Amino acid sequence: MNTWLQVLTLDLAVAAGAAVVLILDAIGTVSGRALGWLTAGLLAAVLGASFVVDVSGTVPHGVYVSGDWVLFFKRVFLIAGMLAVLGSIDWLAERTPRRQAEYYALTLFSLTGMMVVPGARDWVLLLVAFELMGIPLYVLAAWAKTDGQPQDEKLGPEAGLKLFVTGAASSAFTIFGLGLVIGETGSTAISALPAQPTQLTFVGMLMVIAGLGFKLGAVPFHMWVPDTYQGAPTPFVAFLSVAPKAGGLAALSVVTLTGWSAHQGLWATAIAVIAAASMLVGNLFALPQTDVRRLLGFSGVAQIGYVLIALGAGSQEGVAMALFFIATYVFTNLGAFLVVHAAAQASGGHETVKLAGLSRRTPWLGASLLVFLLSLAGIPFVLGFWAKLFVFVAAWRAGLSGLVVLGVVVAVLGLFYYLTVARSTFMAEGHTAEPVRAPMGLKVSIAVCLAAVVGLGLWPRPLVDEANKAASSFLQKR
Amino acid sequence: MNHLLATIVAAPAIAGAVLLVVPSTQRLAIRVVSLLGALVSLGASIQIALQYDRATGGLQLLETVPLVPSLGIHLKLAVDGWGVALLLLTGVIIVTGVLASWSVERRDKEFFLLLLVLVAGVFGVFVSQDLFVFFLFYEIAVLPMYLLIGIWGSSHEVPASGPFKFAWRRFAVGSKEYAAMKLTLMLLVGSAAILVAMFLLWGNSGARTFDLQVLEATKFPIGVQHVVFPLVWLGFGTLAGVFPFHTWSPDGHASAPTAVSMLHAGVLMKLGAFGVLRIGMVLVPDAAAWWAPIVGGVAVVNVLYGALCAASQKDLKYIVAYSSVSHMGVVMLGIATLNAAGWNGAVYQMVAHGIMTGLFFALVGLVYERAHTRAIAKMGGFAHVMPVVAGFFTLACLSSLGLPGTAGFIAEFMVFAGAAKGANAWWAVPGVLGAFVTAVYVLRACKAIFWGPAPAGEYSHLEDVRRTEWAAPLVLGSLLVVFGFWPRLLLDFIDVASQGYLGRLPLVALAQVVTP
Amino acid sequence: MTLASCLILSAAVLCVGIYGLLTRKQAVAMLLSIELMANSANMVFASYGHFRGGPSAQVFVLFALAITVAEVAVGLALVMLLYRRHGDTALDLASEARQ
Amino acid sequence: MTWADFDPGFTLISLIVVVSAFFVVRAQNMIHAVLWLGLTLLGTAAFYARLNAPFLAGVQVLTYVGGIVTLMIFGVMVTRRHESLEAEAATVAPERGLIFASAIFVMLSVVMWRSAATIPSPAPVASSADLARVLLNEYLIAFEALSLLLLAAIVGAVVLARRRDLETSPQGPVVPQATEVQP
Amino acid sequence: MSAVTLGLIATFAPLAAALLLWALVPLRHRGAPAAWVTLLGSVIALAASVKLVIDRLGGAPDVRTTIPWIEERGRAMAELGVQLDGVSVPMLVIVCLVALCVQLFSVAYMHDEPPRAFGRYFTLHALFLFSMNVVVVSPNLLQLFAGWELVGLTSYLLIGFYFAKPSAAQAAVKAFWMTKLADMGFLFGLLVLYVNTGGFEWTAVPGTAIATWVTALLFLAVVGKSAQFPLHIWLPDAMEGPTPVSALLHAATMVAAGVFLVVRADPLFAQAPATREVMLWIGASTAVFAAGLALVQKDIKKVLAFSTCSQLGYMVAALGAGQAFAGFFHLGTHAFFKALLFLAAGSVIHAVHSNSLDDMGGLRKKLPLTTAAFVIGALSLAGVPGFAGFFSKDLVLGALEGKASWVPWAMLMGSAFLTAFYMGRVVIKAFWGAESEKAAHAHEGGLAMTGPLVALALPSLGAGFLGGWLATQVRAEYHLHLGLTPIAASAMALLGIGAAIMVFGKGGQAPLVGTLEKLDAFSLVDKTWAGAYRIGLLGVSSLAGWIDRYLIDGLMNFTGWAALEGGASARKLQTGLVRDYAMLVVVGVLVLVLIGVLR
Repeated sequence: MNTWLQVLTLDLAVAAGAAVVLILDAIGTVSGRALGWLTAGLLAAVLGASFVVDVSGTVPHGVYVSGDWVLFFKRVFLIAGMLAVLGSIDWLAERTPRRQAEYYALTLFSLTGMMVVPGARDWVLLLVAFELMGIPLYVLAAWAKTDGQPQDEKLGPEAGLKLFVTGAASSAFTIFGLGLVIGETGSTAISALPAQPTQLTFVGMLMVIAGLGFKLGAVPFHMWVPDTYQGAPTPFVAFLSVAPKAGGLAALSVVTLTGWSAHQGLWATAIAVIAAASMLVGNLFALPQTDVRRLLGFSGVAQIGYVLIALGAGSQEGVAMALFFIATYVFTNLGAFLVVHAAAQASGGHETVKLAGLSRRTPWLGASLLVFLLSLAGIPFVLGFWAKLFVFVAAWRAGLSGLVVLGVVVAVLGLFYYLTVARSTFMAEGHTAEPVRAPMGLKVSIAVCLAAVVGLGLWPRPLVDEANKAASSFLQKR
Repeated sequence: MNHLLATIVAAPAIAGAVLLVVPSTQRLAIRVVSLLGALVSLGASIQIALQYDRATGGLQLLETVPLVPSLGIHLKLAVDGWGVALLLLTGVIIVTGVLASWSVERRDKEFFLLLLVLVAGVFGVFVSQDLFVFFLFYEIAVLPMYLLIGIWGSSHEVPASGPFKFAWRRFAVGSKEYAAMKLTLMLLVGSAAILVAMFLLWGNSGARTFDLQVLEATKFPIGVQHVVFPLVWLGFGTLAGVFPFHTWSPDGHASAPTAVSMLHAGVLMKLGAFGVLRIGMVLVPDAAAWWAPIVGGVAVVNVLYGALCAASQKDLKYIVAYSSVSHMGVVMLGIATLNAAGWNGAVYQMVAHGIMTGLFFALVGLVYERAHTRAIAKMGGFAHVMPVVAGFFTLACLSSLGLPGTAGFIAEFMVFAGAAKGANAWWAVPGVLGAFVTAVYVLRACKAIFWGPAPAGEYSHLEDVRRTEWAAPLVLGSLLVVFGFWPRLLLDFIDVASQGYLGRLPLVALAQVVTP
Repeated sequence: MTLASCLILSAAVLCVGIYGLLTRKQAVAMLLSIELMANSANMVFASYGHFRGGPSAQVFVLFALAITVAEVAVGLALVMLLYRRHGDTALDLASEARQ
Repeated sequence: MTWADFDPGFTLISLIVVVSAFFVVRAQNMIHAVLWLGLTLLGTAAFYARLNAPFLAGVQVLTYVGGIVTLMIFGVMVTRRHESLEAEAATVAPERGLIFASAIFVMLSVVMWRSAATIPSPAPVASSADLARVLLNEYLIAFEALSLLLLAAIVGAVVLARRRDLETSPQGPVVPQATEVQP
Repeated sequence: MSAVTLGLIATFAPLAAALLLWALVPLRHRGAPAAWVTLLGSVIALAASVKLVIDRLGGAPDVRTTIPWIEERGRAMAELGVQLDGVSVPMLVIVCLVALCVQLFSVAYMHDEPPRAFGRYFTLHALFLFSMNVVVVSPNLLQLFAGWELVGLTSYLLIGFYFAKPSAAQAAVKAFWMTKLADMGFLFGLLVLYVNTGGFEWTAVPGTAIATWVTALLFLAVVGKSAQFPLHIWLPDAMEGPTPVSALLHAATMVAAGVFLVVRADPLFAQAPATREVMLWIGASTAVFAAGLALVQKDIKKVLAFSTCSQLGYMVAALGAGQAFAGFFHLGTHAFFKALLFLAAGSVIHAVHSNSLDDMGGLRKKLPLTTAAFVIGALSLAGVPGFAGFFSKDLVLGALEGKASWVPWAMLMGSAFLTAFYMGRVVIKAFWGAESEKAAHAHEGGLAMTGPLVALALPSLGAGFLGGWLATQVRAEYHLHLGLTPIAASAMALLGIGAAIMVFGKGGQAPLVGTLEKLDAFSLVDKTWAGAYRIGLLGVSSLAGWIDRYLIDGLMNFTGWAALEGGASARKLQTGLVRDYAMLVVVGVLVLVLIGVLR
């Protein structure tokens, strides 16, 4: 049995990293781009350590349970964080050179919170970790005080504020709901549940789910998504659009499947409603978008709908497939945002039309974007297809055929707008044939995403196995 | 166990991968690599035809690799008689298609790459014996079309009119982007239907497997069958141009570049019909028998309506495109007859139409490339300057109208005979009428383009067929005649497969067939 | 004083907060509303702590208080940022991003 | 529930809390609104005390009334535009707020009444020592995480609120540029 | 060599020639060598078929060999093969002989053409002979159909030989469409036969009802191919093709294929008296109708074309009367003399470079041989006793004796008079009278032209005496007898000639010419078909095209439009106002709480 320090090694390392970054910046030892590389290196090292250090175990009082489940998520977070940091380095160094350390530190703080979430088995720890994940995001969303065009200048604070207001309101509801749940059960253990839960318990539970829905960007808590994506720095959005969603998924899984699995009828209904609404609204609203970030935002809303289908299945397979989905989503969406970022830096805007001719300017970037879009659309032989497929299979097996059919149908809408972007990238002639010169960090980051999407798309087995392992460990130890 | 089937699928894919590393300035190398990939596939398909034991029939050359065993997905490759015929068709079309696109200049590397990917998908569909892999390959075959049309296609004007005029502004109707988007979306709506049907089959198979043979052995509840069949029919049927889901086809084919039209009308549309036959008819035979009258009724509409629409077109490519709609109606009609003559005819028509329409599009492409117009009204007397094109075009026209001695006749005749023998003998009447209307419009087009006084002005120096351009007319034209005179070359394969699968149909359906 | 009455009191405060959230135009006022909502949640904990016993509920209030403080701090910073960009704190100003 | 159950203290606290909360969201002057909030929070502290949670009451007074209200006043002062103080605090679409708020209130209170009305007698209350013990045992990790949370919040708030945050690179001020591409 | 081998040689020698020419482009483009290849093919075919005749005279039996062609469930659904019997062998000789003559004639006639066109011409000729022989030797109706269509194809290509001329192009397409329209009948007939008997044999006995259906449908094809009223309109237009083509295809062989079909399928037709009744009437009326139109044509080829229609009417009437042999015999003699007439006409046209009778006159001095050939053909056509046409026409008329109250008989008698009358007109206008301007420089063509004339003149004179042999071949009764019909027919022929000399010898006009001309100019039948095509087919197709583009595709566009508009209007919900976003959060909570409450 490991001590709790050992169990939390990775999390502590990341938290310490945040402190180190701040200190190094303060004493001026390391600054500028080097901080970014340092952070990325740190995350890479922690990621590497996750394969070496044995962190499995349970903390005294059972507030934290570590195992394959937690490891899966931690790795996802670390990868997302690392790629996002890599993608941010040059943007930060050029746009906000005096606030670089804080950016990395806040990212690391948020990551620490995320990494704690999946293992938390106590409401208090879960809440604190969840908020630790969330609060830095408010700040980071408002980071772009002066980004690019003058009209975008006001979007920075707006992005942060919108995220903050919906977030704070949601967390107020969450805490209120938690009050009811904890009060009724008399314990802060998530798995604790009275033998005969009162209706109040259920209501509280649903309020908690509402709060988690906000972080996932699920309908109807999704309204911040497009606006924040538009206003926040794109490399950060790449992070925001994937990692906290994985965190939300982890939290939602923990909340629903430990102790509450007996009351699946309750939360599964809620999740099904949210999932259906998300798929429908996300796809429909994405149709008329002209800004790629907003478009990807709504598409993300829709994607979360698909994840929720799997979770709504409530089975081990469903959880595994949700994990698989979210992992693929990390690579895909992160990659897509980073390519958009690179292109927008070169062409001065994030509108779809500004992507015109990207594939001619820099073929590999155009091709990557296409691959990411196809993956998002769920086209065979790229990763996203397997994700959608597995999710559908799991849901179908669990009897959610209606949701599957809905998902299949609205996916066609999705195809339309993904193809619209692809059309702009590939078919439209751009104003210039000048190649898009992506900085090193961005290149590495996009390349990793591309390799993952294509590689795992051709051979998804390893990831499937990992997801299955994680899900089974989770459900056994819940 | 040899790996012929794996070879045939992998060859284009590998050639595509090689293309990735060929610098785009090496234009000849790009073409040669593509051609090699295509040739290997063609060679493999011929070798498959030689190795396939026609006396035994059934699935042969089996190869299996587990892909996702937990879901019952295996990469199971094998080929039946139908598959052999269609593999040959695909091999021929891709080789000629590559040669016909020798002159593509803009972004040629990507073009050939996508073409090869597409064709790998097509091959994959014909040899997959796992429903899931079947579907995967199907998607691969369908998707590159979007870029192929969207980038290398051509646009034209379609005046806004009619009750839905207001919707015109949203879409640049007639533009290549519009065509590409419409095609992709409609086909993927179809795919969505197929996906649902696939799940239904998988979920109800008991064994939770996608293995086609296991699924064949499963007796699905009739309720499930009645949901699956229409989904399969309309899902795959969209690609086969089933009325009223055919409207992607005229715009798509008209906008697509030559080789893409060749492949799409020549091979891809067959995937749709093949899907209806192989999945719909074979896996859910009871519902198929029940639905057959509807399928046939719609097919009849296709035949006649497609022909009439073609007769009203003024754009050469549209004529050919609508003729595809009409001819695919013949295929669907054959499928709906539920007897050997009809099924043989249907598959034979797939091949015949594939070759014929490939030839058509190759020639239309040649004409378009030189004359820079597809408006029939602007052409005339081209036979004086391009006699070879004129000759082969006439040949394609003749096959199209089902003249004996061409492959088209054999196919259409078998289908009509099957229809006449089947439960709804009247299907043959509109079928034959459609063939007559075809005679009217193809010959009119042929006359308008090639006959008449020698062209003056800009058209007086149009070049005839040159170098690699010879391949498509020569190969495809000869095949049309060879298969017209000696149908057994293919029928031996097709018939043995039809015999095997026909036994699965419920006796009620068979009893309706008049046996002489 | 019963548990139900305490809870209903909390619910009332929550709903007054909701009302403020939905009707206030001013960013700081909205923060105040959120504050009310957060406070109502703490009241629920305290009520249960009283009626059901055990330290958990009270501990939770402490955590919730700290979280609220953190949120308010960030929120106020954001409001100030808004003010600096727009010269005003009317929330409706932050509606540039939509399409 | 009978008159015997009537609890004047609780009733008074409730009235104070609800009425002052109402003024928080209705007050036309932002300073007044913040002050009303202070009253609400004080009322809440009284509520805690009434619920035998003196420690909580203390913390409430210290952090909320002392901390948050001060912070809020500070915020209002910093961001206020003197000429339009009244108009800024105006409310919009009150009927919408009323409908949603009351809908939630009705539903919650119905459920609360149904589920919790039967619980009459208070259970023994935990002491401050108990609180301290669990805080450093079961909730140790959460406690540590909380410290990180606060640190993050402080860093974030400082970064955001830093005035005259001139964005300069070592070479000088950065002009927003359309492209970072070197030709 | 076995009979089958000979039959195959006769069939495939021309195909080999055609393929050779098709594949060896330089050879074809050289021109003259192409002609020799084709001629070689035809000579081989003719030799083989003559050998067959000789074998048959030596008592060789009928042979029939087939191989599977199309298969179904492991069985042959359709077969290909060769059937050599009393019908096919004589027909083979006729076809090969006429074809060879015509090809030989063409070598001279077409020598002005550029080499490429010349080569193409002979390639098509070779292809034609192959197709026709496929028809002749076919052992079943399906193969016959295949050959039938191929013949139609060659006809189409040869009519359109001068494709630069819009009228020729139009005529070619028209011919194809009309025959194709009629051929649908053939196809339906085949299908009905197949469904009811499981095969395509003309020996099948499907019962009267089915047989009537089948034969009626087959007859539809005959009407088209053999240019019977009302589908005859393509034949006059087909004269746009080179004259030797008219001689071969549109007089001697291809158009006669319809008659050949009925002769072949006689066992089936015998089971369908109703069909025969119809044939009788259609044949008789076509004979009269076309003869009337022949009277007023100014184009020498069109006279002959309508005359062909008319004579085919005779044959069809005879078949309708149940005398297949009579029709067949007339087919044989007609093939010779009509080919002769056309070639002679070609010789004239070649000499004066005009088709119009008005440009001719007094040619007998310039073109003595041609004149002789033409007169022989004309007399034979008119049915003057002793000439080949007399015997066969007599047989046809005899077959009609007493049928349908003698009315068809009377019609054909009248038509016989007309025939003699209009042929007299042509002969007088072209060869007698004053020499026209264009005739001044006329001269006979070379041996290649005159040779075939002689070769065809001989059978035109004497083929009538082969009737007895032919009858034994098809096991029909044939005796010459002196009775009402032969006397009346001879009288009609002589009267017609006399009347022609009386009227036209002085440069007069025939009675009723005005009416007929008006009728011809008006050409009601032609206009009706044109109207049906324009309004019926093109109208409906335009409508279909419009529906497809603007209704069906419009509906698809509308669907897309609706989705996009839906998205665009939904987008207005995204107000950008934080308050509204918060409200949605509240709504979400409300919905979820409601789920809890309702539980």
